[in-house]
Amino acid sequence: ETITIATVNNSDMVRMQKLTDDFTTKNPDIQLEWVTLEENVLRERVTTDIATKGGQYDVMTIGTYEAPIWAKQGWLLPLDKLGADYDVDDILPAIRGGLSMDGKLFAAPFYGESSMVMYRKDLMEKAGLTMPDAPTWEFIGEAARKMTDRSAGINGVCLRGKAGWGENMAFLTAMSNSFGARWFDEKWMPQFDQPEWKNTLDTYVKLMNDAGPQGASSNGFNENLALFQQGKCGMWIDATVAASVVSNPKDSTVADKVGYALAPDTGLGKRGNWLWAWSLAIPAGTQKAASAEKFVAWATGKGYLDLVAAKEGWANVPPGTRTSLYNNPEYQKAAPFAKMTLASINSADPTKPSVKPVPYVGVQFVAIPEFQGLGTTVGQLFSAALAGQMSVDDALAQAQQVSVREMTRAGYIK
Amino acid sequence: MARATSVRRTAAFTIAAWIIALVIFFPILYTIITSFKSETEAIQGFKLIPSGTFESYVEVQTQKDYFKPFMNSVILSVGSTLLALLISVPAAWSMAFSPTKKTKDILMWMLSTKMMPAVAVLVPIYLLFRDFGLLDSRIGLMVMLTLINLPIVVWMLYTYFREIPGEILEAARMDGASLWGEIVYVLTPMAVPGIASTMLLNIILAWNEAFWTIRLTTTNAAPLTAFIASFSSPQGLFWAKLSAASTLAIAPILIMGWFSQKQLVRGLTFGAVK
Amino acid sequence: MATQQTRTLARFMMAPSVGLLLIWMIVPLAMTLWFSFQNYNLLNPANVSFAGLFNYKFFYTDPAFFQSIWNTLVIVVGVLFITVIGGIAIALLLDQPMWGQGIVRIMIISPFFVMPPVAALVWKNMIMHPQYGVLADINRALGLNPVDWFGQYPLLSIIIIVSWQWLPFATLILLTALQSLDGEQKEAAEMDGAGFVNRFIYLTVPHLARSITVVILIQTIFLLSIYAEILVTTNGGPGYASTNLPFLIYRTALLGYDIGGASAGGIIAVILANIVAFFLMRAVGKNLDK
Amino acid sequence: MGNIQLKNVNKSFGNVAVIPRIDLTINNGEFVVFVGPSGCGKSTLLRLIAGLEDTTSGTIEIDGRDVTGAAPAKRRLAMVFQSYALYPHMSVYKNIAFPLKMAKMAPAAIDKKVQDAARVLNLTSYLDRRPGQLSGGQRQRVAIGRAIVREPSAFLFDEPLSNLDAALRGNMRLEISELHHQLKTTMIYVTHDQVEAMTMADKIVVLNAGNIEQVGSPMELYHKPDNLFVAGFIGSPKMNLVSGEIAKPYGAATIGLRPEHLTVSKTEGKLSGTAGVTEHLGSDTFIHVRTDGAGMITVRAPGDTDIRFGDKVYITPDPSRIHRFDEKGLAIR
Amino acid sequence: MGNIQLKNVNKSFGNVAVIPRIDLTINNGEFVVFVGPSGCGKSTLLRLIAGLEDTTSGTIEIDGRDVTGAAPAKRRLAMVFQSYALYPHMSVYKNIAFPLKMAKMAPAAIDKKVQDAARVLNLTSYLDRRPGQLSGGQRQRVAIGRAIVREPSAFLFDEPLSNLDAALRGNMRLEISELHHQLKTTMIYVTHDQVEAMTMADKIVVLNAGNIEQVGSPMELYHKPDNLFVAGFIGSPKMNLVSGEIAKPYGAATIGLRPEHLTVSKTEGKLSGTAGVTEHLGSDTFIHVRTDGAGMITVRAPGDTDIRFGDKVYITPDPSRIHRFDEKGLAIR
Ligand SMILES: Nc1ncnc2c1ncn2[C@@H]1O[C@H](COP(=O)(O)OP(=O)(O)OP(=O)(O)O)[C@@H](O)[C@H]1O
Ligand SMILES: Nc1ncnc2c1ncn2[C@@H]1O[C@H](COP(=O)(O)OP(=O)(O)OP(=O)(O)O)[C@@H](O)[C@H]1O
Ligand SMILES: [Mg+2]
Ligand SMILES: [Mg+2]
Repeated sequence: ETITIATVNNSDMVRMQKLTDDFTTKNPDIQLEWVTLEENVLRERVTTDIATKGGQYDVMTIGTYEAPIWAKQGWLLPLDKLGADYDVDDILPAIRGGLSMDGKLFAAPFYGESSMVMYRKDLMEKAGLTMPDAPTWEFIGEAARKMTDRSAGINGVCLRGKAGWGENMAFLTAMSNSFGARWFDEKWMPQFDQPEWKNTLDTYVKLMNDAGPQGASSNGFNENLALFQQGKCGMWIDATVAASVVSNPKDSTVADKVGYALAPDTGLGKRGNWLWAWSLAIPAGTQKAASAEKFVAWATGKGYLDLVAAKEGWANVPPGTRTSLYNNPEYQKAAPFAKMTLASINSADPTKPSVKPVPYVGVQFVAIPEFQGLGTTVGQLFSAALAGQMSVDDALAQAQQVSVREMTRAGYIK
Repeated sequence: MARATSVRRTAAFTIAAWIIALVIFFPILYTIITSFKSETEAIQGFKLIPSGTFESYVEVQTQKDYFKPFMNSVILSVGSTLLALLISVPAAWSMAFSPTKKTKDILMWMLSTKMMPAVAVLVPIYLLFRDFGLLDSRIGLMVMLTLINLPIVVWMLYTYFREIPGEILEAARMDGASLWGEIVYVLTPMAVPGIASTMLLNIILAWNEAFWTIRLTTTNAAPLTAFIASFSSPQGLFWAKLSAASTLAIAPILIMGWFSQKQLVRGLTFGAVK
Repeated sequence: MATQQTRTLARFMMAPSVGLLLIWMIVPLAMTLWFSFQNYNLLNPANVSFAGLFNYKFFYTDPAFFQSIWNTLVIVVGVLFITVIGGIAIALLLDQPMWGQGIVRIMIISPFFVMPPVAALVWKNMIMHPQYGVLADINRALGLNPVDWFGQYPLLSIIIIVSWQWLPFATLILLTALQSLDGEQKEAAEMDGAGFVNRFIYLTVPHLARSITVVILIQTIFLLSIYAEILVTTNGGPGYASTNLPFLIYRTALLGYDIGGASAGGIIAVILANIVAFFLMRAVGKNLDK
Repeated sequence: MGNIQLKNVNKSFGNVAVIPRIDLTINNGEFVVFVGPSGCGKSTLLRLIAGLEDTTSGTIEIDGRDVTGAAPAKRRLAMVFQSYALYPHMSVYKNIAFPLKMAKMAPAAIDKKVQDAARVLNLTSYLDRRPGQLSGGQRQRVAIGRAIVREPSAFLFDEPLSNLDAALRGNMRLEISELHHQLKTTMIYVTHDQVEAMTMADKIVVLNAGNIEQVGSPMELYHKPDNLFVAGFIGSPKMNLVSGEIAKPYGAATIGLRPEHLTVSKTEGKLSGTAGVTEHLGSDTFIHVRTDGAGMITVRAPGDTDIRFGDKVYITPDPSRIHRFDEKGLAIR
Repeated sequence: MGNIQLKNVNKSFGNVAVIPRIDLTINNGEFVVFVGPSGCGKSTLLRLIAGLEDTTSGTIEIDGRDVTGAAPAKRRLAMVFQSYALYPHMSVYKNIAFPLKMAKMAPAAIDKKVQDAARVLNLTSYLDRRPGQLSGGQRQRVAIGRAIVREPSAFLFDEPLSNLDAALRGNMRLEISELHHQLKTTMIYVTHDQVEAMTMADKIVVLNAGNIEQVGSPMELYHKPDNLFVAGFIGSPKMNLVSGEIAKPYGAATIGLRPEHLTVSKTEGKLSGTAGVTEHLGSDTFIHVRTDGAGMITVRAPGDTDIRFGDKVYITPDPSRIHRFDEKGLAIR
């Protein structure tokens, strides 16, 4: 029996593909077919397929955004036969919460991430500052401006600017949480006309103008990663998984100079970090559920972590899913960022992302079908504010307008 | 114009042309250069001489098999092209040799079938493919690519056929050739340069079609466009790998194009030859 | 060439292409039309209902709508302008005697062989990026500030990338047309005392009219549906500065999964394309008859 | 066999009647030449016979069989096109073999026929070449070879020699005549060349605006043109046509005088005039004389004439060879 | 003025010397015709003079000025191309006006010149048409019109009439001769047509493989060909060349007998033979006689000859018009 698996093309997933011999020797009657695509295309591809019941895949890689929506539609099979040794309770509670509905797990996390501050210890020292473990936005702003030395090609801070719900809006939504802002109030009324959002966006735009890299409005995760690795950023607030790359001397010119801190806050009780997990789920339409579930159990189980550790070293183990991993001293030794990663993940709560109450689930997104389109539109507006083609006020006003329009149409606003 | 032009003139043109050609070719050249760099080298600013490592290629191959999507690309582009030729040669034949007042309108209408943005019909098409069991099938995709490129093929063949003297076809008719004999033994072989260049153009278009080939396939029918889609923007450094993958994806068509460059130039006249 | 028999046969021979294209046009068009009157979100398939003209109204009132149409046209006109003018210039150059003509020609047509998403990625990351793009390196070497292409000139950047992809097509067609220009006509003009510029204006341009028309018609059809390049580079931003109609539809269809709205957008795009084609045919169509 | 009959044939393009109404009988074995000014419908007529165009009305019979609606391939005719219409992608051998292949003849039989034809046409050593590698005259012969292998009931030639230069044209003319003597097959030949029409035809059909002006042997047409049109069209240089006072005494509205039937003298003659341009061909001299009262008249004088531009000259026609026409342009006999 | 001198001109394409070495003087006002077999270098020579090709070595002078390196536009020559090379997208008016416009002449002056030229060439009613809407002869005249408005110091014509049919060709021949009489400008004219060469030229240059075989007036070439090549090339039908035993008594290796200088009889004559194909032109009859001992000989007989295919005939040459050549093919005088 051949099962078809749709995966995203990041390094952990790719590594898994290389290690499947382990699975196929244990399950000689199951063959694996891989469809590897980049994130956006993958999402489009699997969503079309599952929504039209195309039945092309037996296992799909989905994120914490899709999981609750799809589960609610009944498109996913509950994962209740993962085996005795799977140890569901070992999964980090924040992650598990985002992937479950009514207490049933609908997607098994392959790796999880939050966001945090990665910074250059040498530059921080040069600026005469010390990074606290839990910095405030105020500190970040001050540090960034002090570190900036444009003639030497050093930007104080690199942040996402490229329009897109998973690009700048992931970052800005998480950031806004720490400023006390929210996307919607309890009646699904958009909140871009509130001072919290203005505060968020003002801070962001000013900071980037003063201390950000040129062309920031088209920088996404990858562009910033490259900048940071070349030593062009003093600080970078982004996904925790990046830590393993920037600290790897093979890939990074600054590997030995990177320090980590929690994402900043403003003292309101929420930090500006997100929560994401790439997870494996089984579409309800598959004919090969049993084999698929076997595979999911193998890929997300504890045994897989040991397998990677044995073959590629502890530093390459997919992070962010299991408590046991963070308790493993070998892992702690191999991954200096482990502690900070765990703290970041634990500090995010998808069900209560912001200071004020919200009607939705999701830290850096809103888990409703309309969010991708709306998020991207708002992202376009905010990137215009960053590029200086629009004022912050205009961007917010227009964002409010399109959000109201969209939510009214979708029937949230009665 | 067989006048010997002065060496200086030729030199000036040569220099100008080379500069322009290099500028235009530079992005491709740089991609190829980058594919021979290591990942860190790739992001370290402008550097024309790579360290000459093949590690990206090795990594690309271990990450994803190149051969199968390559074969799919070949099958899809060549297959859809042959299919398109099969149905458009007769059509172009009748438009070129038996034109009516409506011929121009039909040509324009054919082109207009390409006006619907692909994204708008993804779901309808996906539903159709699902219902006919064509998802991830080479046949389905081949038919699709055929239909997408058919208007262009008809246009090119039509303009090309118009340059063939009708008398030769009449001669065949007088010689007792049936319609089939006329097309197979006379028209097609005579139009070989035009058909060849149409084929080339169509193969290029089919090879590069990156919307449907990704959305309607999973594994069996996935061509190189899908191969490329698995290397663009993953998390982590990917420039060199992407360059290597891109080089692999465009190399076959580039090499084919280079070898057939003369054909392309000769055939793509669109009826401009007297 | 015109007995009743051959005419009948001719209709018969055209049937497969016309028939297939008709099906290929009508079936998706009909489905799209049908969906455009439905409230249909792909992620909420339970709630499908008749929407009347609401989808059209919603699409039409999108804040980005008018700008997207404008951008669509700007991209089409901009790319056509660059590729036709550039194509003529390069074709003229390539038509001159030179050393290594074959290699030069190969290099110039190469961009046509590159898949659009790859081309966009390469341009975005390796050429135009203000930090590590080659253009930025050049700027810095000249002591200038690197240009933030996608932030400051998003539409222009996209036009440049798309033009780069289509320039070879225009060049190829115009070059072949140029080579078919009667040598004796050129010589006659030369003997009549026409210099290079006059020969170009009075002889070359009129001769190229037909090929230019073909370039314009075919490219327009392709350019009206450009979106992959935008998706990869600017994602339609900043603001709506680089959102064109296909991108707007993409956002509706594949991000919002609003099939009804996207269908309405598709129908609007078809109408717009037809309007453009109509004016194009009136403006340049007569060149085809020559 | 090759008996071709056109009955009441009419051909219109749209509402232009290119051929208003034609009746014509061509007998088996005849060499018939169609002549007429450009655009008069010669090619159209040939194509109607070949079946490449439909008749608008009327019937065409070949050997008594009505073929009006039959496809070209069914008529057993062979055609040599003005442009030769050789298949450029096939060798000479394949070109000649093509109609036989279409007739599904056995390869051995095909080979024999092609070799025979090649021998007759002196093409044996070129069989492997492509048409593009042949000279004009050789191409011409290939086109003829392709026509003769089929043993058709009639050949149709549409200005087959018009693309050749003078020397080659002379040779080919002889070859085709020779061929007709050998095969004795009906041939219909379109030309606008005087010499070809006169030397090759058994019967010339003079067409004008889609109508037949006269049908007859070359000498009939030369000596007894039915009307002014034929008189002016047959013969080179053209017959001089004089009307008015000078024609009256002959009881005609117009008289026709062929240049070769006029004698010119510096001293005396019927008509006086001044020599205009004199064209020396060596063998002959054509003198264009501006006569007093009869307009320009061309005279053919011997090659060694001593008349020069501007000389006062006198012209005398051969009285037995004066052609007379009435007001309607019809010959008075 | 239009004095053209070629000194020591050599032209090679690659290492093929198309024109090995030529010296030629063309005087002001002369009408010079280049003739020679296809591929002998006529067009090349014309294009060298026009400046459309570079000489490999040697100099070209026009009116004493060395123009070897000058651009075509600087030579004040006008050329009529074999293909006419009209500008297809311009009206007749614009075609003719083009050289004047290029010379930045005032519009009023241009108009006058174009109208004048159109009147001369009978093109007035076609001025608004495009070349594609004209007949062959009209196109030809436009090409000539475009050449004459410039008042060049010399005209170059490259086979200007080769695309026309016989009738039109005859008319145009006269028109060009007429034009030369009027303008008295130097004209250089390439043709492969006997009649054109003989009737139009003041001076004929016979070329063979890039070499000049003979230069002279038409009558000189006709009556006194320098060698076998010229003898065979000038005259139509071709001179009969007989070598061997029959030539001996005349003290020559080869003798040349023009068809028009032979008389044929059924009863008696110098050479006996059998009549082969006879070509009746009305005005003349060409009889191809298979002689006993002298091969095929063509004879021109009157139009009303009674000799038929297969008759036994006798041929007698005019003794005063026998051309004699030595072993090298040079004329014996
Ligand atoms: N397909 C057509 N449609 C309309 N008119 C046509 C068509 N074919 C020919 N004609 C017209 O019919 C007339 C006769 O044409 P045809 O070709 O038979 O002349 P022709 O005698 O062969 O002349 P030529 O000596 O120039 O070849 C011409 O006036 C031509 O314009
Ligand atoms: N550009 C060229 N390159 C090489 N050879 C050439 C070129 N142009 C002409 N020739 C050769 O030079 C010779 C003379 O050519 P040219 O055109 O002058 O002949 P021509 O006397 O005009 O013949 P025709 O009567 O057929 O027009 C020919 O053998 C031809 O093949
Ligand atoms: Mg004709
Ligand atoms: Mg020539």
